[in-house]
Amino acid sequence: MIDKAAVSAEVAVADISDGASVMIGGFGTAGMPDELIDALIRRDVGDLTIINNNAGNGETGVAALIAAGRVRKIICSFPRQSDSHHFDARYRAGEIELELVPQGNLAARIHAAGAGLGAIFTPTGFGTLLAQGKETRRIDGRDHVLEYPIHADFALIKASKGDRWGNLVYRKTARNFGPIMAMAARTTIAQVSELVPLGSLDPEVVVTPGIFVQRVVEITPGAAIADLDAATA
Amino acid sequence: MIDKAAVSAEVAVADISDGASVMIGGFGTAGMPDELIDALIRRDVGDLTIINNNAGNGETGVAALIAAGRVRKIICSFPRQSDSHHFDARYRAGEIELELVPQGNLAARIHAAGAGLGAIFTPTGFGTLLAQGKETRRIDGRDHVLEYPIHADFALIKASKGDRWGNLVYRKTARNFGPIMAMAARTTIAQVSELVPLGSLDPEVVVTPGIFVQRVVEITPGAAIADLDAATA
Amino acid sequence: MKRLDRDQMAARVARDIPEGSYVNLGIGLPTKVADHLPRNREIFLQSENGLLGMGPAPALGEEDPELINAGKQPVTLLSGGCYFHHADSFAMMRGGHIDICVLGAFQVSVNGDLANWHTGEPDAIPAVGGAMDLAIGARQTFVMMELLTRRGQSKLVETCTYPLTGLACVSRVYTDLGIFSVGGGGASVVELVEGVSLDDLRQMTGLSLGRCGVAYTS
Amino acid sequence: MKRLDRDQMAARVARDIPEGSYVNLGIGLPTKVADHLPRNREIFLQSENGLLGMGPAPALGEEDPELINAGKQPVTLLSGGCYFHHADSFAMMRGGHIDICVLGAFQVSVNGDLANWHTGEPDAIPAVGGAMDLAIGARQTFVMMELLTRRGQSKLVETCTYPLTGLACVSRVYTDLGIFSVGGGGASVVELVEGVSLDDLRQMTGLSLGRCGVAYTS
Repeated sequence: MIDKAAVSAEVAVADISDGASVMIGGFGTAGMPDELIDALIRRDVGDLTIINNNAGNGETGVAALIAAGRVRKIICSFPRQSDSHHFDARYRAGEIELELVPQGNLAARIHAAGAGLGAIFTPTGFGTLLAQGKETRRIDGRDHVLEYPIHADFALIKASKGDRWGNLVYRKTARNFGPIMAMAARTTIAQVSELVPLGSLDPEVVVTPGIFVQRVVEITPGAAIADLDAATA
Repeated sequence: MIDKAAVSAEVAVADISDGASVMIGGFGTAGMPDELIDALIRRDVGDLTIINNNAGNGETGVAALIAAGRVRKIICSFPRQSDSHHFDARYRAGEIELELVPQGNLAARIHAAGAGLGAIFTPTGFGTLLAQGKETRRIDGRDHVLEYPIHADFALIKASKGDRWGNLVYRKTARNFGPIMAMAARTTIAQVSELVPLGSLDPEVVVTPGIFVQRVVEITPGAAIADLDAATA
Repeated sequence: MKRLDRDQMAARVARDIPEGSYVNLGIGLPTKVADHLPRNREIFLQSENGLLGMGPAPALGEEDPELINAGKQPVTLLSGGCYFHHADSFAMMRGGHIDICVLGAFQVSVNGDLANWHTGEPDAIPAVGGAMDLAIGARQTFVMMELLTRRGQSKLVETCTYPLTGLACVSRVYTDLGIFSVGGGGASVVELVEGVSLDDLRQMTGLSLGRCGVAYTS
Repeated sequence: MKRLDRDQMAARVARDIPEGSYVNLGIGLPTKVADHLPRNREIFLQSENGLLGMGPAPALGEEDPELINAGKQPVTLLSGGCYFHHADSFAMMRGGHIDICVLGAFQVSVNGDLANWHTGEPDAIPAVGGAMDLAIGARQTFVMMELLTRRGQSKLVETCTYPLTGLACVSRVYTDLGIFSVGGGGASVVELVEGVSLDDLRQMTGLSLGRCGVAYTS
């Protein structure tokens, strides 16, 4: 019997090691897999490359990972925000590398990785600083930039429900990068608010088929504090 | 108020004219929008370029369109089948042009059109007859072929349910090419087995958002014969 | 000199959005346009973080942290709206499915180049978000901005000096002092704000502005 | 000479598919493998027309024309299976998410080139379907075929003479007369069918076959 359910966030992230590339779902805090990130922070690994839309908000999630000094490089579209002080400080201190990618190219490059494409010609960014040094081509009267897929060793994502085969459904705009990151990472770890019995997800409404998910860990909303207490006890 | 519902298949296809490129959903007969195709056949238009996975099965759908002599060119992955005699005859007579595309490249090229990409490097087909004369490139140790998007003037697809904003859900493997063809055509016409009131489709389970659909026509299963009688009366 | 305030500008943009349009409203000033769309016109607002059919802000206490817009503010979903993932969302944009995108700007050039993501200051931390995708993806890109900086410099310019977001992508510029069409060979005044003359605009911008209409913004 | 029949071949392939594998079974002979997968092993069958978790053929009278496999035969969906569209389906394939793909073949070369879509006859109407995507997409591509043509020619060859489906994509070839590994410098016999010697295979194929094991197929 195949059971992708991990007993805890700790166990789920136990093989993420120094230097890994890690996609982290979420747009702002919606869809951010906070408990998986917390578990990653409790592991003593650094030198990570993080792929996320932002570079952390406030004190939790990606911001906490950056604050803990675990991130060597971040690939994102929108690092600077009113509450991105942890990133800002590390970036200004030259302690973190930034690869800035237009949000749609970020999505397309992640999707290309998941779909096994070698590269894509995208019109976004042509003629801008973010296309400097990149190959360009005029196709059908429109200028394009050649962009390469973004793969990752791991993806940490958050879904609403999941089953033991790794099928996932999401909730509202927390869906965002989850489905495409799941496709692009070698190992995808999903925290779900509810682990449901196999067969309870309607086959027509599964958003992420289990083939893209290697581990599922149930994190009941509100249980995070208890989980943290247990881990530090 | 925006109401994309068309009163009949005839009305829905009324502006498809000579020389149009028309994507037609379906894999075999599953998801084939038979009644829209029948309505197209009843219009006196020819010289069509058809994009479909197959080149017609038996006597209905794409096969009927070919039999009626309306198709100048077909872009597909799997024309030759046990029941593709209408295509076979026209092809052997030199009356129909064939662009043969590996099925996954067909899907990826249609998707690329819908997503506004200029071209994609795909590994499929490298070193084969179907890549002859095409640009190739070795990327990250893997050989790729440069393939261009496939756009179309129209897409005719079949969905299970739709609403007046054009939101669609599909049924089982009848989904196949529908969602990506809807994205790639300038005008997408969906026949749905049931036109449902706005708001009755769960926003989490809509497969094709209405933005990709311009017209919806309700074809209740079993009503096709009555429809035909009315049209010829 | 009389200027349109931000709500008047938003109302003016809203007037030009036909029923049935698929529209993306950028972060900041353009967000205001939503408040001025007439209730009897069905217009589809897309937010690039994965929703179509965006409704107004929720009532106090009804906010859902998992139902937000691109500016990360709580929103609602209209009946008939739906959710999708980021690749599909930007496919809508890049694939030309969005009719109108309304963006803020630092500068717009007479040929429609847009600069709205980076001040170019060497110590600024750059952040682009979806700006570049939005700028070049929509069938029409409208810019909504005050015509002059606080120092009185025109933001409608011959050539952008700030780093570009997209080339030749803007078609229309809505400002507090007039409405301009750009691209296709130069900038023209489409509409004057009452009390502001064409000569005033030529002087303020330093541009040899053409004129397409005689209408006044009300 | 004793040969494995088609069911024995299918059973032998089935034995090499570990629990938890994502597997695509090509049209024709490979479809038979499904009947031999042990019930107590959870294996995920994908069909490229948009389903994962494919179950056995439905009972007579229970067929659903909208629930078919790539061969357009009626199938069922297991509890826990799901549907998706064609781009997602081939993303699974091309993106390396499918562990094992089992295909039929006209010819396989010692370096793993596959020819299975076109006889090369000038008057044949070509049809490729998903063959090229499947051949190069899966992490491992197995071929399942009779070793010899009806005329007694080996289908395991030094160099394919039929038009290629994919280059260096096959890792293992299951035949009625032996199991071969190909690629990475040449072909080797992995397993002999009882009553067939390595020399027999060398003679039948005309290839200088290496030998990786001494096992016999039962």
